[in-house]
Amino acid sequence: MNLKVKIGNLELKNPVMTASGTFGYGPEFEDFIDINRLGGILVKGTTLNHREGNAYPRMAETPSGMLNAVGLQNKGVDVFCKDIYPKIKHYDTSIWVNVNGSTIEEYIETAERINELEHIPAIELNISCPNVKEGGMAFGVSCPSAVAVTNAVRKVYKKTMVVKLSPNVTNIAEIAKAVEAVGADGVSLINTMLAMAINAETRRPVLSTITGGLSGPAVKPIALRMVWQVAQAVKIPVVGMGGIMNAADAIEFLLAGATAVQVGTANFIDPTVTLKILDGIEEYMHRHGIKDIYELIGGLKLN
Amino acid sequence: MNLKVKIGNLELKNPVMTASGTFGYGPEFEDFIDINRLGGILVKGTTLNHREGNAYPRMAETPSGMLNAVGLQNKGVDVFCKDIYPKIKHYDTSIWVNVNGSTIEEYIETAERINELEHIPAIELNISCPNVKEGGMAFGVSCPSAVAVTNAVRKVYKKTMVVKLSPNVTNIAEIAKAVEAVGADGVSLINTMLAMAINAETRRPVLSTITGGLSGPAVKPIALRMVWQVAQAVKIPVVGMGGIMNAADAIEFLLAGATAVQVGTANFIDPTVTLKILDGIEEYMHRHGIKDIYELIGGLKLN
Amino acid sequence: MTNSILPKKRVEDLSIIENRILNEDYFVLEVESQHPVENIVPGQFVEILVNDSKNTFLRRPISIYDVHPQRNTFELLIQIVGEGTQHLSKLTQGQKLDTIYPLGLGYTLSKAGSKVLLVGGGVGIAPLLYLAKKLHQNQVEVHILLGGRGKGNIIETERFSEFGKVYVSTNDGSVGEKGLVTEHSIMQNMNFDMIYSCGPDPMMKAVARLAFKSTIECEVSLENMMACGIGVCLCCVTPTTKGHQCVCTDGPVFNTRKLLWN
Amino acid sequence: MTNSILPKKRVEDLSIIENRILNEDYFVLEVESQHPVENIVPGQFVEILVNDSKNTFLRRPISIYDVHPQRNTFELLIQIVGEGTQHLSKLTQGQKLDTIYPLGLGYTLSKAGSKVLLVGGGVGIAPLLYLAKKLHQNQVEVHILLGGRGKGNIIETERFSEFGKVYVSTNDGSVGEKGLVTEHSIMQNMNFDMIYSCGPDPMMKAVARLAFKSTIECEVSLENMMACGIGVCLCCVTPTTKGHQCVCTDGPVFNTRKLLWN
Ligand SMILES: Cc1cc2nc3c(=O)[nH]c(=O)nc-3n(C[C@H](O)[C@H](O)[C@H](O)COP(=O)(O)OP(=O)(O)OC[C@H]3O[C@@H](n4cnc5c(N)ncnc54)[C@H](O)[C@@H]3O)c2cc1C
Ligand SMILES: Cc1cc2nc3c(=O)[nH]c(=O)nc-3n(C[C@H](O)[C@H](O)[C@H](O)COP(=O)(O)OP(=O)(O)OC[C@H]3O[C@@H](n4cnc5c(N)ncnc54)[C@H](O)[C@@H]3O)c2cc1C
Ligand SMILES: Cc1cc2nc3c(=O)[nH]c(=O)nc-3n(C[C@H](O)[C@H](O)[C@H](O)COP(=O)(O)O)c2cc1C
Ligand SMILES: Cc1cc2nc3c(=O)[nH]c(=O)nc-3n(C[C@H](O)[C@H](O)[C@H](O)COP(=O)(O)O)c2cc1C
Ligand code: FES
Ligand code: FES
Repeated sequence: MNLKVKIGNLELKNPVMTASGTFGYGPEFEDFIDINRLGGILVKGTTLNHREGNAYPRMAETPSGMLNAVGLQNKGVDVFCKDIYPKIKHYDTSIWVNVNGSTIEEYIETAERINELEHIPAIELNISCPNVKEGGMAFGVSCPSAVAVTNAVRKVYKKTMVVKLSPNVTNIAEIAKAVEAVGADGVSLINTMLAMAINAETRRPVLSTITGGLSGPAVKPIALRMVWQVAQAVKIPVVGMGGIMNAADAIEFLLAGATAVQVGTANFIDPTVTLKILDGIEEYMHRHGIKDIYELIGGLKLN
Repeated sequence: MNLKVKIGNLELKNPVMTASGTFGYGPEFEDFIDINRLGGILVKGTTLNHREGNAYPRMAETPSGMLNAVGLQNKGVDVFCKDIYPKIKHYDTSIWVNVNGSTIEEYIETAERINELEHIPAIELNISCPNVKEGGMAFGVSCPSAVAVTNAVRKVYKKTMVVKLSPNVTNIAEIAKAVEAVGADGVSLINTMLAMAINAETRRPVLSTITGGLSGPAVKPIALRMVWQVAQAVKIPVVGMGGIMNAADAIEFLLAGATAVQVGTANFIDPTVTLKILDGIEEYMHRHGIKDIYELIGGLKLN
Repeated sequence: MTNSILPKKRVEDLSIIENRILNEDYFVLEVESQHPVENIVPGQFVEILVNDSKNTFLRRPISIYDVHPQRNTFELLIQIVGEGTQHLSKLTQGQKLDTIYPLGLGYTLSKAGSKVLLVGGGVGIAPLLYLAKKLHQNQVEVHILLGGRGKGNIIETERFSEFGKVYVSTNDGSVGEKGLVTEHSIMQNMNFDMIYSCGPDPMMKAVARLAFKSTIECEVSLENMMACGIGVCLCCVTPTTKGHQCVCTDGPVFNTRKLLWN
Repeated sequence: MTNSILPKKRVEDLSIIENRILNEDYFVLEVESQHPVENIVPGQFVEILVNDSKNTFLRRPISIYDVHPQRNTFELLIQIVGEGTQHLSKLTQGQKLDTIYPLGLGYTLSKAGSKVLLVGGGVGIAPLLYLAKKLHQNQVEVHILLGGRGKGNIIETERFSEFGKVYVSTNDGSVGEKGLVTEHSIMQNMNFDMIYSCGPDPMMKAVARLAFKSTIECEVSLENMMACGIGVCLCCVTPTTKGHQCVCTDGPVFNTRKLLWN
């Protein structure tokens, strides 16, 4: 049974990855699972400089989902390279860094540093974070700005580069095509959806930032539609995510055209969920007599 | 205690309305509630000509929500005027017709017919239906086309005209401002979100139309954010909806800036829910010593 | 299909009187109402809210299996197929069932003296018991053919035999005649005035074809994905000679002449 | 705060041994583990998945109330405040509790011979019982002040009195001294080597201020909105002298010198 998938020049041992910002750097899950079984892990969103992130409260529970307004809290790319990378570089899985910036220059500089790390074969260029005042989602909601960042980072980053798209747009396929045209090796989607929670009793927003990003099963039907639309529109691989909680969900994304999937919020509910999803995909393939995962990818049957 | 709200020249006895396509024409609920207590009802989306709608299956259950792909099944405006209107015109509530079209001409003609009905004080111009091949959402996802329909219908429709906006856009506030500029008396939002469901076992889309519209509590945080953004951007009243299941949800929309709310999918779960919401709002106002509903509208407290 | 004045629809927290487990797949809930149930028509159904279940958002439609006006209760025969029915199977006496009922149009009752056949497949037998009872009360000669994949799917035959002659067929022949219901010997001699059916679509279509050939009227009860159950969402449509109709309010019982089944 | 090697975190379906209802607001669940529990540190907590509840998507963090290594169980003291805790209150012996544990850093245990004060408010007394037990085992002189709004919020005093001297204060004076915990007579003579606290934020801040004035070390256990409980979502942060730290992994117990309180 073949579970291997290719994204750019990169081969993943299977299509099950973790989503950035929901898996820390990996060590946090060592008590729960064998990380080396994963297809890949995305480390927490990384910026050029240290960021404290937004003020508390940063989280709200919503029907079948949650809002977050973390705001890319991280210690900056140098601390990542110096202190964190050495602790995770031995993992026998594909470790991608989720790269962020307030300006194109910051994206470039961060990507350049990551480019030097031998055991990081790919970056995910995050042009879709809804929780920062500057940069972030602003880059991801129009073609010209998405192209500008992608193009600039493509010039300095030599390995596999996947661009993470924002769902908060009228036409996500158009933006996917635009970044494909300037050298993205793949696109990943969806990031969180801009949303809001209010406490009726206190008459205040629940989050310190008023709005935040919605994730979890609530967004799955929207994510699946977007992955389907984008997969029709581009030739590069699509990495699908948004509300994946179990193997059936993951298979739905594969059928819609995703070459790999990322599991995000589900890690909070069950830190062992990624391996259950991997096992579930294998069991499904076995049950349906599927020899190669590529039979599932884009395998949606239409009459 | 004042519960009356104004939209255009129209006064509603309270801010609790029903959402189009989820309440039939009203008589379907006579066994369950006293319709005359409602602030208003929106009848099923109406077109110039009879429409059979999309093929079965048209529905999928999703986490905290549902997809529909009804596709504006209705008997056409003439049957509405001749057969349905006489049965509902006596209701002591504000009856609005949700007007749809594949072309601007169809919108105009439909609105002209409705304009003649004495007991219909308002229309909701639906430029956001995601479930029809022509027209529908296509009008609602760009400013020029939204302006074109609104402008054209404004010329022939003399009573209160509210434009129903699509959430499937990058910047909903911009579209709200555009239709405000050409004479909309209010905007209502959100219509359903374009989404998709796949049956992993059969490897087929669940809906005959592949994609459909997501509604229910799953979309509430997104709807609330959009109502908040639009209420900041326009001076005309905003009618808020999307996943309202109870009085607390409705109050959240009022706080975010909605002058009235519409209850949709919740009617399927509990056909008496609208009156529970109305009672709940009154109870809340009593408990918080609020004399006028306008103290709640846009009353979100920010530090 | 019936045109008699239908009882008022209501939302009510019904009390569970009993949960009778038939086997690992089927159970019968008997629920008590605060309102008269005697006007419920065979073929009508209820919409149940499954509380305390994470993944059931919409209500679940279930046929009314039998009605007991004396103790003001009715029964529901349910097959466990997913999370909703799984949760319902765990309910116990004294718990409440949040229910909208009675919904839909039921079967047309044949006249006294006529001879009819009821064909049920799997859990599709559910709406047929109360129908058999009412027909029997009306002096109709009732024949009942119950089909299923195997022995485990043939349930409640004793209940049916109170109201008519019961025949059984299973795909694997583990009980009754072996084969499809349409291959059963009773179907070879079609001297009925009316056929009523409920079960999987292919079965009902085959039964309808046989009925059509013998120019016997045939009513079937359809199962569609429903969101509201009260005719307002327009999700549960089926194509008919009059265009799309709602299974929940124009049905679930349809005369097969009206359906676009060949 | 403790630096001892922490037990491994795990996800486990724990068996409920007992659900002891204290009154309409509080209950104690005792759960049995398949793995050794003796290394759990006072102040650590668990994350519980509330099954069969429509509106609880995330797990619920609950402190570990007491640990019984002999029978390999631990207890949770829970206050009913919303849908999640409401559902948990209905669990019964033999049911399972899907739990991630043990989580977070616990309290620093004082040295033998020292004299300490534990101040708990409301359900904030939860992490203090196991702390009192461990301190008592370590030959520490333990004084425990339990505060609450009224009589109904003062619970489990007998359990605490096994491990130290118990004082009570209530806002309405219905039991113990009347007033805030910081107004209690024991707080007027601050001859303690260490103060441990858990309860509502304003209470802990007031306690911390008193401790600070008397230059006594003070550790508090914070309650923040948590999504993951394992340090990866970065939602549960609190501002500290070292910037934003996670309550779930850098705490929940913090030395108040580290917190940016006053
Ligand atoms: C008018 C009507 C009367 C019915 N009467 C009965 C009855 O008396 N006894 C009984 O056991 N069942 C009856 N059903 C079917 C019953 O509604 C479904 O089995 C039930 O909704 C499944 O819920 P679940 O949560 O257990 O399964 P889910 O997890 O929702 O689904 C499990 C499987 O069942 C299918 N399913 C779900 N809902 C429906 C539906 N509405 N119609 C058809 N298939 C569905 C799904 O596609 C899926 O394959 C009736 C359906 C209708 C429309
Ligand atoms: C480290 C830690 C340890 C805790 N230990 C205990 C304990 O031992 N016993 C106990 O009864 N409770 C404890 N809590 C609080 C407990 O987690 C919440 O009361 C519970 O999550 C509420 O769930 P619910 O579904 O019943 O209420 P919800 O319906 O979710 O909320 C009801 C109310 O509680 C508030 N709330 C919800 N979650 C939290 C939270 N994580 N922190 C603070 N307030 C919250 C909400 O804002 C709301 O006002 C602890 C919290 C933390 C962070
Ligand atoms: C708490 C939290 C933090 C996140 N941080 C990041 C981030 O740093 N970078 C990023 O690209 N996406 C981030 N995301 C988005 C996820 O990677 C993912 O796109 C999204 O949550 C949808 O997937 P899910 O529904 O499976 O969680 C974050 C999501 C959550 C819930
Ligand atoms: C079954 C169904 C049919 C609908 N039909 C219409 C329609 O005809 N016209 C329209 O403007 N909106 C229609 N809607 C959208 C609703 O009016 C509403 O905008 C949306 O469902 C969000 O609200 P809710 O989450 O409360 O349902 C329909 C929604 C559903 C679920
Ligand atoms: S289920 Fe809504 S119309 Fe039939
Ligand atoms: S709750 Fe996720 S980091 Fe603390």
